Amino acid sequence: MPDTGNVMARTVEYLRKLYPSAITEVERLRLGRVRRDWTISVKQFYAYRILKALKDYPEGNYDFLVFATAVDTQKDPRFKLVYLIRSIKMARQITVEVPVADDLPVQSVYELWHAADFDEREIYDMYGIVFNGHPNFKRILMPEDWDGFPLRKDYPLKGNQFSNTYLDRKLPKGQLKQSKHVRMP
Amino acid sequence: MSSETIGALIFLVKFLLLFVVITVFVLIATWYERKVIGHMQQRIGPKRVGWHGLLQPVADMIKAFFKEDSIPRGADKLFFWAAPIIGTVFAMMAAVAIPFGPPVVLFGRVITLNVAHLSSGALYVLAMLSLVSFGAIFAGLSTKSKYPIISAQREVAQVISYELILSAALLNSVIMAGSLDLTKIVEAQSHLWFIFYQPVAFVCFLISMFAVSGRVPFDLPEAENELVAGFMTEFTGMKFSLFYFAQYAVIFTVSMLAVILFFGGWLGPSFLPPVVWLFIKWAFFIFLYTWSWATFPRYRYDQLMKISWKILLPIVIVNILWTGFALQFGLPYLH
Amino acid sequence: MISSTYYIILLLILLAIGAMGVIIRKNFIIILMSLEIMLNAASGLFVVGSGITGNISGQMFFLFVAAVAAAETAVGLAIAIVIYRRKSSVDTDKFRSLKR
Amino acid sequence: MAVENAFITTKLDKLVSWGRRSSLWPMTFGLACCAIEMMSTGASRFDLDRFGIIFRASPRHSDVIIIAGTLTKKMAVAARKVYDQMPNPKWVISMGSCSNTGGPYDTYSVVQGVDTIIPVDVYVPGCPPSPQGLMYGILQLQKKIKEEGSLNA
Amino acid sequence: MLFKDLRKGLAVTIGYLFRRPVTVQYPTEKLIPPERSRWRHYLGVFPEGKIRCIDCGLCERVCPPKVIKIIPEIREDGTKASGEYEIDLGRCMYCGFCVEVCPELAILMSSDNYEFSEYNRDRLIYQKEALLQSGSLSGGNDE
Amino acid sequence: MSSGILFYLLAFLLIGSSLMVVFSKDIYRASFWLIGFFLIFAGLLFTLHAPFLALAEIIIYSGAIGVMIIFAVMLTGKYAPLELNGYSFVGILIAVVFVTELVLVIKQVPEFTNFAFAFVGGSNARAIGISLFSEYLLPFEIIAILLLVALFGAVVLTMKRGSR
Amino acid sequence: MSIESREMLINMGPQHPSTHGVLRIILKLNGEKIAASEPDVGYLHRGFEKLAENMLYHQFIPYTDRLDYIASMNNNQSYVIAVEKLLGIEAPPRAQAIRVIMSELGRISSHLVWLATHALDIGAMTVFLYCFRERETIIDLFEETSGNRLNYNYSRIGGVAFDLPEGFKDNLRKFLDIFPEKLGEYHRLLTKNRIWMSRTKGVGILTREQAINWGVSGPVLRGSGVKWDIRKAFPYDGYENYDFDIPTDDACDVYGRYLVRMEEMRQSRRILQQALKHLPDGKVILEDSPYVSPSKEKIMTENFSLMKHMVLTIKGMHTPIATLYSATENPKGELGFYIVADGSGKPYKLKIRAPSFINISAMPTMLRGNYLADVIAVIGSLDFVFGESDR
Repeated sequence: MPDTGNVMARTVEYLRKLYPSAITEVERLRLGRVRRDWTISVKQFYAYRILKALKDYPEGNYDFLVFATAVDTQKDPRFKLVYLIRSIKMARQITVEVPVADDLPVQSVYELWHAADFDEREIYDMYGIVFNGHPNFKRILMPEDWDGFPLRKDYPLKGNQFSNTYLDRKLPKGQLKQSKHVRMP
Repeated sequence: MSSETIGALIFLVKFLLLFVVITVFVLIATWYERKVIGHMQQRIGPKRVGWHGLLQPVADMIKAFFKEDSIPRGADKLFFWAAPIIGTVFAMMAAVAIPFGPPVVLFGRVITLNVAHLSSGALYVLAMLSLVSFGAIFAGLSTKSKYPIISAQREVAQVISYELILSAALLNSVIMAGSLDLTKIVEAQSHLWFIFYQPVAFVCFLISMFAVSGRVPFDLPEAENELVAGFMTEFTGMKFSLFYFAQYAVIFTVSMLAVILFFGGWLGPSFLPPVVWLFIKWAFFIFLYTWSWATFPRYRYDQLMKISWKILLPIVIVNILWTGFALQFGLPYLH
Repeated sequence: MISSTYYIILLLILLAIGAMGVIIRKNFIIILMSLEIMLNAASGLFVVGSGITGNISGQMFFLFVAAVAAAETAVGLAIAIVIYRRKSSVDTDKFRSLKR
Repeated sequence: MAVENAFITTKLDKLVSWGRRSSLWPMTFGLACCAIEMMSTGASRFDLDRFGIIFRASPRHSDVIIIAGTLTKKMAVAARKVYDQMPNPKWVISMGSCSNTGGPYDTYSVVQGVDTIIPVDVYVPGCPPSPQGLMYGILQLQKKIKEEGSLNA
Repeated sequence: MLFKDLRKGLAVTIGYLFRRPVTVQYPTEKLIPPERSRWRHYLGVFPEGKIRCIDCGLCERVCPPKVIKIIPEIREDGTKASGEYEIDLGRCMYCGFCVEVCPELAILMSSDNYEFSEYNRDRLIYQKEALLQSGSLSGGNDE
Repeated sequence: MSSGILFYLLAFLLIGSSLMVVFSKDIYRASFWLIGFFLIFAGLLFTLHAPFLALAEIIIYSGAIGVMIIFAVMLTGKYAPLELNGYSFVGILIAVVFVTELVLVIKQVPEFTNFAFAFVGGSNARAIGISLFSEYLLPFEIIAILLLVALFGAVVLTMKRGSR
Repeated sequence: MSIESREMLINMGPQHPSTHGVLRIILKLNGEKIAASEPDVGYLHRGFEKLAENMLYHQFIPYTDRLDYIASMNNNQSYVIAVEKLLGIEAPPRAQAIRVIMSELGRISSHLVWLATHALDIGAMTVFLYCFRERETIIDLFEETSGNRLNYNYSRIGGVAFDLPEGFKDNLRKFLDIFPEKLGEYHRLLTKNRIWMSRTKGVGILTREQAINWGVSGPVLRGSGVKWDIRKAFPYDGYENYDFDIPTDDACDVYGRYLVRMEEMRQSRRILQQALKHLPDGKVILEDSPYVSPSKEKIMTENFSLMKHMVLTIKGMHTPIATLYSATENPKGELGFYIVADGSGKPYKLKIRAPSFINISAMPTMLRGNYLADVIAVIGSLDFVFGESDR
C-alpha cells in the first residue's frame, strides 16, 4: 500500500482552497505501524458543504460513508459529530469532526449518503442531537416513547428512574414481579 | 333382514372402515414423515416416545385434545368453528368414492370396495376436493387477522389455478377409458397402464396434486417462514389437528387417484392380492411427498400462478386434443 | 310423497328471495350473489321440468345457465373491482355519475 | 365409587401428563446468541425431534416457550403478548444467563431476568448453554410436568 | 432428460436416507466436551484439603458482569483467609477470565459439568460449599 | 317418507341460507352462506335424480363462482351496512306478492308425483354428453364463445391503465 | 387476476419465524406487492457502547463475542486489533496466523448459518440441517481450542489466549478435505435448482451506485459488483501474505449475493490451507509488553510479574490519548471499532460500526415492488445479526 500522505494532503489542500476558514484543525495520527487516517475538524457552519465537497472530490469521490457518530466531550460545545468517509476508488479515508452544541439542529447528510439514514437516527437516539432534512427522523434503537439519551455521559449505565419503571407502564398491571437479584455495582 | 337394511349396514361398515383406515394413515403418516425426513437429514426423528417414537402421534393427539381452546377476539365464531370441520368432512367425503379393489363377492353379495360406488366417481372426487379448500379459506377469513387472510388469498388463487389442471389432466384418463367410473378406468388399463400413453398428463397431474394438497414446493398457504402458520395460525388444539387430518386425508385421496388414473390401480401380478398392489403403488406417492418436502424450496405465489396458467394449462389442453385425435384416428400405439 | 309442485314452490320462493336481495341491497357484490340465487332457482326449475317431461333438454339448460352464470359473475366482479378502484366503494347508491 | 373414580382420574391424569410431556412444542422465540444454540439443538447432531419436539412459529400451537437470549425492554412487551397468546397449559424455559437474570447486560435497556415479566419453570444456565445443557433443561421440565400432573396445571 | 436440476437435489436427499445419522442421543450417550470447556465453576483445594483461595479479589475485579462476591475473613493474626465466596451462575457469562487471572489456581471451571438447570433462580447462586463440590447438585435425570 | 323429511330439511336450509345471504351485514358471511346455499342446492339436485348436475353445481358454482366471489370480497372490503328504508320494504312487498301470485298460478298446474327418472342407465352424464354434442351443439359453441368473451372482458376491465 | 387494489399494513415481527431474531418490518402491502417498507430495529439493544465506557479494555473482549454471535472469533479479532493499533503493538506471527485461521473458520461457519437460515426461509429445510451438521465440525474445532461453543473469548490484546490444542491441525485438515464435497452438495441442492433460481433471481436488486450510497459492506456490497474487501484494501493480521480472490457478482440480486457467499466459503478454505501450511512457530501472546499480563507460570513464581498482573487486571493499561478507527472484514461486512481513548484504562467512547445495522437500512430500497414472499429472501440474503446491529 503506497503512502497515503500525499493524497490526503492534496484533499485537505483542495478543501482549504474551497472554504478557507472552514477547517480548524488537521490531525495526522501515527500510532505504531497504524495506517494513517487524517482527521479534520470543521466548523458546523461549513460542515455540510465540506462533506459535499468531499463527496464530489474530483480525484476520487469520497462516496462511501463508513459511519457517523457523536462523542459527548463534556466540554463546550458539548458534542462532536464524527463522519468517517472513504473513497473506494482510492482506498483512502478521512475523518471529519464537527463540534456541535446540544441545542442546535444539524443539517442531515442523508441526501449525500443514504448510509447516514440509520446512523443519524442513532445519534439522535443516543445523544439527542437533532438533524434537519432527514426523511424519517425518530428514535431507532430505543422505543419511541423512551425518555433520555443513553449514551450521554450523565446518563447512568443502569438507567434512570424512567427506564426502571418503563415496563410497569407498558405491561398490564399485576403481572410484574420485582427482580430478585441485581448484582452489578 | 331386508336387502336394503343389509345394504345400509354394509355401507356403514365400509364407511367406518374407511374412517379407521384414514385415521390410522394420518397417525402413521405423521410419524413416518418425521422419521423419513429425519433420516434424510442425517438425524433420527422421533425416538423416545414409544418404540422408535411410534407413539409420538398419539402423544401429540392427546396433548392437542387437552389443550385450551381459544378463539381470538373479533373472529367470526360460527365459521371459526365450522372451518376445520368443513375441511375434514369434505376430505373424508372425497375418499368415499375411491375404490380399493375390484368388486368382491361375499356371502352371495357383490360388494364394491369403495364406500359408495358412483357412476361418475372421478367427477365426484374432484368436486369434493375443490370443497376441501373452503376449510382453509373459511379459516383464514373468519380469523380476521392479517396473515391468515393473506393465506386465504393464496389458497383461493392456488385452488382456482390448480383444480383446473387437476381436472384437465384427469380428463385424459377419462377419455381413454371412456368412463367417469373409477373402477372402469382401472379396468381399462388392464393391458397397459395409462402412464405409458399419457406421460405428459401424468406430470401435470403430479404437479397439480402437490399444489392441491398444499405441500412443498407449493405449500404457500401455510408457508411457515412467510405467514407464520398461514390460515392455521390462530387455531389451537383439536381444531389445529383437524386441519392436519384434512391435509393428510387429501394426500391419501389424491395419491390413490394418481394410482388409479395412471398406474393401473390394483392391477398387478396375481401373487399378491389387488388391494396390496394398490397400496404399494400408493406408498410410492406418499414417499414422493416426503421426498420432495425434504428437498425442494418453495415457489412464490405469482410464480405458482404463472406455472399453472402459462405453462401447464396450454400443455394440458394440447394434450387433451392430442388424446382425442389419437383415439379418433387410432394411432398405432393406442389399442 | 313429494310431488313436483313442492319443488316448484320451493324454487319460486328462492327466486323471490333472490329478487328481494337484488332490490333491497346496495352492495354490488351482494346483488351479484342474489342474482346467483335467482339463477340457481331458475335453472332448478328447468331440471324439475326435465323430470316432468322426461326430456334431457331441461338438464342441458341447467348447464347452459351455469355457464352463463359463470360468465356473468366474472364480468360482474370485474366491474365491481373497477368501480371499487375508482370510488373505493361498491355501494350502488354512489354510482350516480350519470345522474344530473 | 369414589375410589374407582379416583382410580380413573389418576389413570387419565397419567395419560394426559404423558401426552403433554411427550410432545412439547416450543415456540421459536430466538432473541440472541442462545437462539443459535437452540437451532443447533434442533439440528442433526442433537436432534430435538427425538423427544417429539418440533418448533412451531405460532404461539397458538405451542406448549412451551424457550426464551433464548437477551430480553430487552423494547422486546418485553412483545414477549408478554406472545406468552399471553399461548393456550394453557404452557411452560417457560429460560435459556441462558441473559434471560435468567439479565446476564452480563446490567444496563438501562435490558430486562433483568425474564421472570420479572413471565413465570419461568426451568432456568438453564450457560452463556450460551450447550445443546446438551438445554436438553437437560428440557428433561427437567418433563420431569416437572410428570410430577405436577395434568389436572392441577 | 427433463428436470435434471430437481433430480440432482432429490439424489442428494435420498442418498442420505440410507446413511448413518450423525445424531448423538443425548441422555443415553453424551458428547464429551474437550478439556478446555468452561462450565460450572469450582474452587481448587490443596491435596491436604485446604482451600487455595487467598481472597486477593482479582477474579472479583476482572469479572466483566461482576458475579463473584468475596467477603474475606480476617484471622486473628491479621492474615486474610477465604470467607464467603459466592458466584451467581445465573448471571455469569462463562468467559473464563476469573480462571485466567487467578494467581493461585484457586478457581477453576469444570469441563463437563454443564447439566445444572434449576427450577428456582436463586439456586443458581452458588455458595462456597456448593462450589467445593465439582459434581452436579440438582441431581441427574432418572433416564 | 324419508324423502319427504329430506326435502323439507333441504327446503329449510335453502331458504335459510339464501335469507342469510340477502340479509347479512358482513360480505364474508354472505359469501360463506352463498357457498353453503350452492352445496345444499346440489343436494336438492341429487334428490331430483340429477347427480351429474349436482356435481356440476358443486364444481362450477361453489368451486368456481363462490371462490371468485370470495376473491372479489377480499379485494373490495367486507362491510355492507344493511339499511332498510321505505324503498326496501317495497322490495320485500314485491317479493311477497310475487311469491303468492306464482304459488297461485302453480296451483293450476297438475301435480306429478312420481316424476323421477326416465333416463335409464344410471348415469345421466352419458345422455347429457350425447345430447350436448348432437342436438345442442350450436348453443354449446355459442356458450363457449360467450365464456371466452367474458374471460377477455374481465381481464380487460380489471387491467390497469398503465400496465398496457 | 390482479389483486392490487387494497393496501394493507402488515407487521412482520418482532416475533416472526424468518426475521432472524428480532427485526420488525412494517410492510405496506398492495395485494401481495410491497408498496413501502420500514425496518424497525432495536429490539436487541443491550447497551454495548455504554457498557464499554464503563469497562476496562480487556474486560470488553467477551462482550465482543456477543456482538455478531455467529462469528464471535472475527469480532474478538476485530476488537483486539483495534486496541492493539491504539497501543501500537502487534501480535506475534503465530498468534496472527492463528487468528487468521480462526476468523476464516468463523467466516465459513457464519456463512453456513446464513445458508442454513436463508434456505430454510425459502423452504429448503434439509439444507438447514446439512449446514448445521458441517458447522458442528467447525464448532468442535473452536470448542477444543477456546473452550466454548459459541462465545469463545479467545483473542487477547497482544495475541491469543491459548495455543492450538493437540491434533487441531489434523482435525482442521480433515475438515478442509471433506468440505468441498459438502459444498458441492449444497450446490446440487440449490444452485441450479429452478425453484431456487426463480425465487432469488431478479429479487432484491441493489445496484452498484445504490450499494455504495447506502454504505452496505461485505458480501452485500460485493454482490452488487463492487470489488471491495478490507482484507485486501487495508490488510491486517498478515492477510497480505495470503493468496485469495474477492468474489463479486454483477447481478446485484439475491442470487448474486448467494453466489458471492458460496464462493467466499471456497476462498476461505484456500486461505485456511495456506495458513495451515505456513503456520509459524513461536509464542502466541506478546511477552514483556507493558500492556500484556505475564504468563501464568511467571505470575505464580515471580513477584514483579504478579504485581504487573494485578495492576493490569485492576487498573487496566495506560493508553495513548488518541482516537482511532480500525476495521476488519467480518462475514457480515465491515466491522469497525472507533475508539476515543483518554489515557485511562477505560475507553472514553467506543463506537461499533456494525455492518448489519447499515445493511438493514438498505432494505427498503431492495424490497420496493417485490412480493411479500421476497421479503424473506431479501432478509436471508442480507444476513444480519441483531446482536451486532442493535448493539
